[in-house]
Amino acid sequence: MIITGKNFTPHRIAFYAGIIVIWQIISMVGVWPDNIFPSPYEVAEDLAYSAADGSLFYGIATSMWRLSIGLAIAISGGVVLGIFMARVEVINQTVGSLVLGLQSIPSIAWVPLAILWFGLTDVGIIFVTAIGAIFAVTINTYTGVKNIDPHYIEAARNMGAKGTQLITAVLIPAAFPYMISGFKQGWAFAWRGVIGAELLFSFLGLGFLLNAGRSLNDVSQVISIMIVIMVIGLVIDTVVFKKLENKVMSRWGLQ
Amino acid sequence: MIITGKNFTPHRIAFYAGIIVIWQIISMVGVWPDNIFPSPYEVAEDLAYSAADGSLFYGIATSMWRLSIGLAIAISGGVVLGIFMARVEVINQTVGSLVLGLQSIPSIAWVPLAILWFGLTDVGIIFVTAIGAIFAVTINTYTGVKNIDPHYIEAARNMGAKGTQLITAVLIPAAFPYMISGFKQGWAFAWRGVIGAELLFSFLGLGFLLNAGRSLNDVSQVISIMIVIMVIGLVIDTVVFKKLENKVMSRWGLQ
Amino acid sequence: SSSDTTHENKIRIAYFPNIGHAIPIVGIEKGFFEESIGNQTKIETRVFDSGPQAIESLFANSIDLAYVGPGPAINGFLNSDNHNVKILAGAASGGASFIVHPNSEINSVSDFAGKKIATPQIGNTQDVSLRHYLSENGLKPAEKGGSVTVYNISNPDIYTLFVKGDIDGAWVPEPWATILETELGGKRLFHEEELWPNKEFASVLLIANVDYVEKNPIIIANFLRSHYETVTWINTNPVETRIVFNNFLNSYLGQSLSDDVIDIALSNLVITADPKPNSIFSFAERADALGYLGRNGYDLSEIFLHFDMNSILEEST
Amino acid sequence: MTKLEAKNIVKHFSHESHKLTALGGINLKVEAGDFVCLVGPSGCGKSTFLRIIAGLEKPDEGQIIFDGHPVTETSPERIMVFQEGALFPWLKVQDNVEFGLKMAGIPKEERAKISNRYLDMMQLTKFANSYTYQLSTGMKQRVAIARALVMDPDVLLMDEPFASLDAQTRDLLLVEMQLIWEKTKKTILFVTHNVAEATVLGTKIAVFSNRPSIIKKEFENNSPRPRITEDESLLKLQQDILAELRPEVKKSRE
Amino acid sequence: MTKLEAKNIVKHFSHESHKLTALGGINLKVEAGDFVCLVGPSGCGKSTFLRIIAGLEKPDEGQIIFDGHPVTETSPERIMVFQEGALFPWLKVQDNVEFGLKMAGIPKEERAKISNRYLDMMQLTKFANSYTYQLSTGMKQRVAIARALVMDPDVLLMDEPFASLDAQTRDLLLVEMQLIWEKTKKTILFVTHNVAEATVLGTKIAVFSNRPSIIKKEFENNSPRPRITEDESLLKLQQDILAELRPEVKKSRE
Ligand SMILES: Nc1ncnc2c1ncn2[C@@H]1O[C@H](COP(=O)(O)OP(=O)(O)OP(=O)(O)O)[C@@H](O)[C@H]1O
Ligand SMILES: Nc1ncnc2c1ncn2[C@@H]1O[C@H](COP(=O)(O)OP(=O)(O)OP(=O)(O)O)[C@@H](O)[C@H]1O
Ligand SMILES: [Mg+2]
Ligand SMILES: [Mg+2]
Repeated sequence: MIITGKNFTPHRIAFYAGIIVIWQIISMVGVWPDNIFPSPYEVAEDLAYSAADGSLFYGIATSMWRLSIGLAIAISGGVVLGIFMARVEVINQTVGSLVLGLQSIPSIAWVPLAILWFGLTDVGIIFVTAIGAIFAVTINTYTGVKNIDPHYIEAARNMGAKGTQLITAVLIPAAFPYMISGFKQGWAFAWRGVIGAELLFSFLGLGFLLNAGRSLNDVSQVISIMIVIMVIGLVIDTVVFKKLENKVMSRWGLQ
Repeated sequence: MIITGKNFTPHRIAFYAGIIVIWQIISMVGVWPDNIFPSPYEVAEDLAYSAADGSLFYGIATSMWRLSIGLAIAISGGVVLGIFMARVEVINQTVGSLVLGLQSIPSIAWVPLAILWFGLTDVGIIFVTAIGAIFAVTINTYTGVKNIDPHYIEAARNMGAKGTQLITAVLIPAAFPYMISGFKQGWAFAWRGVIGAELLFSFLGLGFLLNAGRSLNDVSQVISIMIVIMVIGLVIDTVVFKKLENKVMSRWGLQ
Repeated sequence: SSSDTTHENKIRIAYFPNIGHAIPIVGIEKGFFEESIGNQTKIETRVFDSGPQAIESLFANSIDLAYVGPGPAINGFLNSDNHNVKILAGAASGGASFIVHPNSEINSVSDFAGKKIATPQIGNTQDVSLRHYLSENGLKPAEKGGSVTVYNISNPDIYTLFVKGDIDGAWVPEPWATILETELGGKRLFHEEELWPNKEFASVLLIANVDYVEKNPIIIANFLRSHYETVTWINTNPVETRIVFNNFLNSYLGQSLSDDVIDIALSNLVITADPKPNSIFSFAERADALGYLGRNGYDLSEIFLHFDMNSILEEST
Repeated sequence: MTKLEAKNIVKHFSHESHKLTALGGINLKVEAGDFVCLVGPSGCGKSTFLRIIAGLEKPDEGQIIFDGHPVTETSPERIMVFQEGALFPWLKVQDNVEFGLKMAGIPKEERAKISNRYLDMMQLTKFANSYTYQLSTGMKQRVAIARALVMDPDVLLMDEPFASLDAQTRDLLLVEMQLIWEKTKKTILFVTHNVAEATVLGTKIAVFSNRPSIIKKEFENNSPRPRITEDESLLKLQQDILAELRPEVKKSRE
Repeated sequence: MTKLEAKNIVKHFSHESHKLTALGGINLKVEAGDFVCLVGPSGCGKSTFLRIIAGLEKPDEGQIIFDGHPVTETSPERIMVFQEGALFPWLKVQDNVEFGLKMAGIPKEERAKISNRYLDMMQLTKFANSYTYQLSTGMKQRVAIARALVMDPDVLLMDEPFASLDAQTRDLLLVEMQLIWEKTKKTILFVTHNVAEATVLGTKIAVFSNRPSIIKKEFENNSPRPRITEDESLLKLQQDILAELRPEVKKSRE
């Protein structure tokens, strides 16, 4: 993972440094008591501690691998479903509407069913993760495909593109700028789903660490894990999605 | 709320009827015991029961009003932020990246902070709701604005559009097809956020009813509330978002 | 925070919809608290289902009193600013059991190796007891490289796992222990109190925001008086207690438990205002040994709020 | 042999404030190997007519008979050069040109051989690796023409393909088009607003009336080839065509 | 009075496989009230040059002096008719035409009065309430022209505005353009690939060379107005211009 200088611009560094400084000042001024608003120093200490005993890295690794599988399922399923929803009205009316409905259900409500169907296994967590992410991918793919300039599709069909060819050679590349946005959101929601599921299943991973912090009313541990979650989210966004987005945008002449 | 015949096509009806039939068959075959996998009949009975005593409608009303406020905040904040992220790279690098990071945090992790900051109030629930939804709106607005044909912006600027005018007369309408998709997702995530928050705050609303069912292991109540949540999601999608989408799409000649 | 107006004429109490919380449930439902406090003071109640949430609410100044287990009570005391959260009284003792799944071969602690066991929440009373029990018997949980897999998962989810047969046993509070036993054929391996000296340990405590207590001594004194009186009432009216409890469940959750379950559950615990201090101190030692009380040592010498109810009541009359 | 026949093609469109009949019953017979140029006032329905022949739009009445069968869907037998290009922005110029060949499963090297020939003809070799947003309007139009020509279809439907080209480039392509047509004896329908261009290319020139449009008149054009824009011999025909056209445009003013 | 001066404008672009210098040092002086027509081979940089004057693109070297000040950004003083329309698909035709007026804060009724005049001129009155996808290509081009004309700018930059129009409609608009120019004494820069059109409209015709392009030659054109395409008196000038152009297109073939 190479983090180029471009990704961590002076602005960004200054911004985050500023947040930490303000945070430190607020905690020093003592607007809120320490137990509900720990200082950055305390949080950093907590972080160092869980890094030192390895539990942090083990938690990250566990969460990441669950996420990868859940996200892979969400992306492939979401792209296929999104395309079919956009192109086949019957699917839009039926399965599509169901996905949408399912999406309104908080992951927490899925947990009993996930336990019922998959038991206390990684599969259950992956299920909750995938279900949390698939909708964003589906709906962005759907929107992307629906908004393709109809002339592209006409031209392609006129030149003999059909079925799968039409999908892979036209629909996907034409909708790609929006699909990226779906992947990005899918990633964020999957990340969120995996943590949420781990928290409820209380079964290893970062979510488990978060739950432990909460159960013990240890706010600085809670915040330190939240920061880890955020930082991982940001790094992935910067090194994966921003790059992809910039590449596609410059091809389309949008930059 | 007028539900036109067009929205409830034979296909859709057949699809959902099919699901209910399959469900009934599974529950009759007895793969899972009744207490963890109730039949549709039991669920319907439960639904009728909570409708009869009014608790269902009170729950719906409570959740809906929290949702409206949370969603309004998420939409207005998300649109503004998304536009600025797309047009001002510094904001994208700083606040934008923060929103993205915040988005990876599951709502469940926000609850302790929401309680600490806002107490056991509607404000806390609305906070969790808005934070759950804002990202989808932001990122879709961002993508929509980034993907505007640059000629539109050039032409508008050439004709004297500047600042707010440029935003309201060009950026928003040009990005609108994608913003709808953001609103739609924002709605789903807000809906999910409000239920999740109610569930955790244990404080009126549909989420509370869900939790009540869960606390007593009354799976049929859990499922009946999940269905209510889904149905409301579907109805709103059909009567609000589908209509809006169709209107915009037909204006742009995409249908 | 936003929700507090003047406390003068208001007391905000939190408790759980569990049988161990019979005191506040009966006290509210039968109007005992209201009667004792008088109509100048409004009682507001919040029903939670987890200790940490109650503590957060105390911290956020959203409630004044809470009925919680010793785990949250200790964490609340240690983590609060200036030890602003303290124990005011006991509310129940006992009332947790180890239930074995009907298909599992667990007959004694020697069979625990390689098994999957659930407790409701990290750091809560049952969790600390289980982990302590394991280590006393030379066993370690899986995450520490041991052979016993411990799941921390909510009571309703434990029920589902029991139905599915995915776990071998669970250390749960009442009424879940009785539900698993009577509805799902679980086997009660032991009552937790059997493992404690004098066969007693605090399982529900009344904790308070110290600032509130200091500002409203009379309200608190009156409240405490009816807390004690309610204990007596419950212990002399078990059948009526069951009815009150079920009515409460019905109005709050829209559902109730069978009379049998409540009767058995109630008989498995002791409603008492005695906080059993020794059990709290040894509980803290166990929690600390598990790393639950932070890295900097702990000091519980101030955890009990000394509140002279009688002299205040005398003064006020 | 009749390659293509339009039988009483009618097409309505609805607008916000009114309905509009674009095509009011078009009848046209195209023999195999015909080079038919279509001229008519702006907005009369020329593009719509080509789209219907291509199978991209359904007529409200009438039908297109192609090789004896009614046209029901689009097909690479009738390749269209769109008036507004419709190039794929996600593909490089060369990949745009090769798109149809790829769909037909032609192997990479062969595709490259074919596309290079047409890129060269369109003076785009240097831009083979560019993306479409990097091209000028005229260059895009040439890519669109190349993309159609590589398909070597039975029938070519060209919708004002030279509109954005300068006179000189256009003259070069007029020569190329005639060569291609003579060599391959393709059937071509070619929409243009340039009457001179129509007379240089066409074996037949069909004049559209104003909306609801019909084909008002067809002209045969048997001048010897190769023809060029400056040919004096075409002047008379051009005058005749313009005389047919002028009242149509006037009518649309009223 | 010099309205506009291009001083040694150079513009490079980078492509996937090579760099390209579109403009190799353009020098051009435009007096107030000039009607300058720009002609040149496809892809030589005419659109790029107009975009630079409009302030939509920055030159790599040189600068545009407008009313004595260097151009740093775009402004409604120099209104551009884009070669590819750039109409707003979310607005009806009339709202598209009124866009700039609305930005300038002109009240609704007045906007309507102005836009109706130009919609009529462009024969689009019937389509005022249509959306742009409902228009033919030529109709869209006319909307784009109307949208620019309503702005009544100091300088009009028109990039092949008549490219998609049939000869008759074009003739009508050639007359209108001359009338507008004579009445308002606007300064106009007009790109076209139609040499006859250039000689009908222009007081001055500038011929672009092939890339990297410079202005190879400027022609003065003082024939009496109104001029029409068929004017015999313009033929000589047209021949001269074509003679300048021909080698440029040939060069680009090499
Ligand atoms: N954004 C861009 N990126 C890369 N190259 C570009 C870009 N815009 C223009 N060019 C190149 O600059 C050259 C000039 O383009 P321009 O559009 O100005 O030509 P033009 O004279 O208007 O041609 P036409 O008559 O075909 O419209 C072309 O070779 C084109 O490839
Ligand atoms: N999708 C559509 N919806 C509504 N009206 C349409 C649509 N497509 C075309 N029309 C109308 O049909 C008529 C003919 O359009 P068409 O594009 O075929 O004209 P054309 O002859 O190609 O014109 P041009 O020379 O300007 O390209 C026009 O009046 C146009 O407004
Ligand atoms: Mg057309
Ligand atoms: Mg150009």
